[in-house]
Amino acid sequence: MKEKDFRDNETLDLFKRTGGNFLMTSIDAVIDWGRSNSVWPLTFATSCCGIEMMATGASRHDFARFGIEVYRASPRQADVIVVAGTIVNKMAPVLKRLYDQMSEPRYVIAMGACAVSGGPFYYNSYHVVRGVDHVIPVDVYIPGCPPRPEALLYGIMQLQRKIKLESITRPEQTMILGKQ
Amino acid sequence: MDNETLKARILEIVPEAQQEENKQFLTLLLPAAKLHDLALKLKNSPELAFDFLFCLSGVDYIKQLAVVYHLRSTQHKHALVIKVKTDDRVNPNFDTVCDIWRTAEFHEREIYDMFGIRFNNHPDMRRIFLEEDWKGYPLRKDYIDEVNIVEF
Amino acid sequence: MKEIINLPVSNIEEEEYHINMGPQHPSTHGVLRLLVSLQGEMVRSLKPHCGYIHRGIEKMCEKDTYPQVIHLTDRIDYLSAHINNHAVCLLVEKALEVDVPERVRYIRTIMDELARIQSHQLWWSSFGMDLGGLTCFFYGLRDREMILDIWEETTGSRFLQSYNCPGGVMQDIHPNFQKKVHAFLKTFKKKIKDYDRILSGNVIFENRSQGVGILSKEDAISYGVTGPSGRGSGWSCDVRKTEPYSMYGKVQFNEVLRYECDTYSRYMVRMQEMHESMNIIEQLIDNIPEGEHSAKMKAVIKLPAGEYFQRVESARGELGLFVVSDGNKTPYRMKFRTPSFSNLSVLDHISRGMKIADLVAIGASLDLVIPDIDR
Amino acid sequence: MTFNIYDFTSFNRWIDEGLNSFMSPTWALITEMAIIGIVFLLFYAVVGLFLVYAERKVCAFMQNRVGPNRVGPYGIFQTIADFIKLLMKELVYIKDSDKLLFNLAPFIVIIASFMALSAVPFAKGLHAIDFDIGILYVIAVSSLGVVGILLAGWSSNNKYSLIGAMRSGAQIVSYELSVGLSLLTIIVLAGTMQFSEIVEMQRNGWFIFKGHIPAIIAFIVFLVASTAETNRGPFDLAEAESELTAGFHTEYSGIKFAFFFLAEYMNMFLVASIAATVFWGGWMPFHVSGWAGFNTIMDYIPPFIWYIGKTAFIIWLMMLFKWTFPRLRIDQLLTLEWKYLLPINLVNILFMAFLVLMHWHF
Repeated sequence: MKEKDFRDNETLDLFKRTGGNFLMTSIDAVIDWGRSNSVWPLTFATSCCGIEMMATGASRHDFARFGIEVYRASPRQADVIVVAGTIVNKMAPVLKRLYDQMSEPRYVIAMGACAVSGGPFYYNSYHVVRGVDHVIPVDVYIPGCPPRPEALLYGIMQLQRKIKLESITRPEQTMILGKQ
Repeated sequence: MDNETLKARILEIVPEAQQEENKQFLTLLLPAAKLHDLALKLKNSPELAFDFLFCLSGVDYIKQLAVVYHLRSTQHKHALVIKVKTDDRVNPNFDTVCDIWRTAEFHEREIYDMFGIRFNNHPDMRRIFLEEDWKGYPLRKDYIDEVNIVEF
Repeated sequence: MKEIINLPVSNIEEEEYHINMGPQHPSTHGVLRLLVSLQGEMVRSLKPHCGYIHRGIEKMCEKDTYPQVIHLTDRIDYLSAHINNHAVCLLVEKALEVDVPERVRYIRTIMDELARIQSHQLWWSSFGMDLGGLTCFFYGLRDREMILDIWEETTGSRFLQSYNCPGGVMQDIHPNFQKKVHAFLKTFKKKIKDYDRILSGNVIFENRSQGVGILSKEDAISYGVTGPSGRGSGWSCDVRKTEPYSMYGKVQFNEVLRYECDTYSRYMVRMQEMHESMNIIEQLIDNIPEGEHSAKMKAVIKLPAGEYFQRVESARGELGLFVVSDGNKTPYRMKFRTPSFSNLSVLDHISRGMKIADLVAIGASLDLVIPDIDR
Repeated sequence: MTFNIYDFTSFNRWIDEGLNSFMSPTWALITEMAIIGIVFLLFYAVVGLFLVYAERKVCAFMQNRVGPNRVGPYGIFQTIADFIKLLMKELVYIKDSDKLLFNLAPFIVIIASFMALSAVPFAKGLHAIDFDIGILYVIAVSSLGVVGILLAGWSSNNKYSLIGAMRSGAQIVSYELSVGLSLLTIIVLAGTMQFSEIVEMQRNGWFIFKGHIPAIIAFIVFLVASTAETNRGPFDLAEAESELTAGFHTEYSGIKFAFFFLAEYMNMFLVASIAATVFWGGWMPFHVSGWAGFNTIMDYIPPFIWYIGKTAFIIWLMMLFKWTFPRLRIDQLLTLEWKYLLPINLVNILFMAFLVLMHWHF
């Protein structure tokens, strides 16, 4: 999806309606530029997708090009939690807590079929959370079992695009644009 | 030691043992009370020397609950399967063997977690995978969980 | 506060300091939780808490047919996915007494060894990272990509392929397969020297790992610590040697054994195993016989009633597969004896009295994969 | 002399006289202080941001990667984006933490590194304060940072933080000795603690050449000890990622975390510039006595470039250390200091004193 499609007519109407003070929009633009270009992920991986996440960070695919280099082990300092792998009932409270420990603004990427919907463990399993969105709000879903590193990179770029449309001076616009 | 001599040797120790049919291993069904004694002898007598418990699994035969011990001797390279069964589905229990083979400590906790079979004298008999307040034992055939399981 | 003041002095000294490593901790490689009792920096004892990724695969297997089970075994130990698939296929073929074509045996063995190499590469990467040498992480993953490329061409997926199926493999190997494997072997033989230069020969690394986490042979057997971790204690436990399957009985290779019993020896076993694996591949890659890539199997696979056991040597140790069949198309009970589960049980025993930094090194040297523990 | 083009003394005097001509001396002093403060803040920010960027590129180079390249040409605005993001990030307040100390700690860390910077001579006449005990001042002030780290670990009510802080305390108390003693070796040679004089004395040859063997030993010891003092790999035990998640700053978020992050890089810059000043002649160009033509050409290169070049080289060395070696264990770290570096240092000082006494230096 291209950025111009992402800003569909409805969004543009909204822009027109709410107008926008020049100073405020500039502040928004600067902050969004900073936030979107520096999305530090939390080192959080539960299973197979974690390996692909590591592969994305490694030499060939190189996350760092997008400024997503600094893996933080502490949730306080991370911006995005890439839920890479299955979340089970025992892990769900821990994940919720991790999410709560992160400082705003925080984003969630559900990576892989398990995090999106439970994936191969949807049926017949007694201990799997069917989709991480039962526990925490998700910004970007990346399908695949596991998704290729390219898919993760694309997901990250979608997240950056989403962050660029946020507004701290007009929070109501952000609400409409999808971040609940 | 080949299977025949092995069988004869074990029947010496536990005369009540019954052989079960299995192509791969010598499989013996034991009365639960004799399990710990036999296990000690299997580990410690030099000509048997079963020092490696390479699999320990619980099986639910609907009427009975069973625990299967796969044993091998790293020295003599012979293998043996021991099986114990109980009819008691409410409060099944066996003697622990984790003082003999340390690896049993975790495996027995797993069996307790999945089948609800308790092991006497086990140092730390708690659930290992599921939460402490989990209701029921998932690998039993009569386990019903309408909340968590989506049937295919 | 008052209680602490009122305690006798000796008790205050013995006061333990509990920390929780995990479930989200960089060095537990996933979601293992270790409850560590410390005295200063010294580990007094630790309790592993598992189950943070317990997905109930054994229960799911009871509802799935055998070909479906293969897809679940991929997700148990995702780093030796091929080897796990292999175990299921061997078990089914043994129970049905199917004779698989020679070509399949060759392909499976080569794939298994590639899986072992990439698993050890990833282990090496994370080992280096756990000790603080971040560059290792990138070296290992860089070279791993070559194997993933080879797989992708043949199987269509990067690393969870489910390439094996009962009776053979899903599809024939890609025409480029042999050429690419040769290229990989040639490159990796040079690169592995870099591995030795950056980590094995490093004086800091030697000091960090030698004499740390001593696991005697008796303990290794008693705790069931198999695979490279067990062989680092001098226990000859390689299933490829003791109970050869596929082509392992016919190729020449050494079982790597070391007798120092510490973290360093477990490290060295894996490093040498990569050489051995390359050696095995070299013997097989040019001799793959022509033929079918799969034996004729029935559409619905039903195992005769009975109990079956199959062992294979996965990258982490002995993977045992215990199946009780009642003659249906689904297993009645399927138990995975996973290597990491047993290897984890020894962690408490060997890390007592060590520093907290050593605990990280020991944990890394056991090469735990958490879904392999929890299933 | 051609050298005077780059002499900032007259420039400073010109500003001073200009300000004094239209305001009272007190106000002139205050204005000067404000100007110096602003210049230093800007310098601090620029150097800090650049170092973070440089570290990323160096580590990417070491690891066969590209490093940041999407934000601006070659990704040079990457750290600015990071900074904006950290500035706008929520500051989390920890329940049951010691609020005052928790908030104070990052400022102590950053102020310590900021204060130490003031004594560093960047070029002739281009330093804030020229103490006659400059080295002593720098050692004293730069080790204040550990107080901040200890406070951070203690007040955040987190066990990992506490372990990290305790490690850091033990580490800095030990390695401060080696840093001090290795600088003392050079003080024995120079006979002064004033930075401007130390630089001036290296006009005919840098101390590392003048003091030959003992100076080289002192330089290596200083490099190791100062790497440890700045909590950088392989001595980054205080924030050992794989053991203590993020060590003493686990609970810090947003700009307070950025302070720790920035202070680490500034400390690195600081020790590198001290090493450059004390051992490699600071802003002094490379001179070979007797080669007048060569010396003149060298003099054309501005002192500031010399200074930055030397500092950058030492920083680069420290980055290579970090990305090459695995981390030490705490007991090995202390063993290295107390059993190896300290005895070597003590003997080295004696050796240097003997050398100076016998006039064996150049």
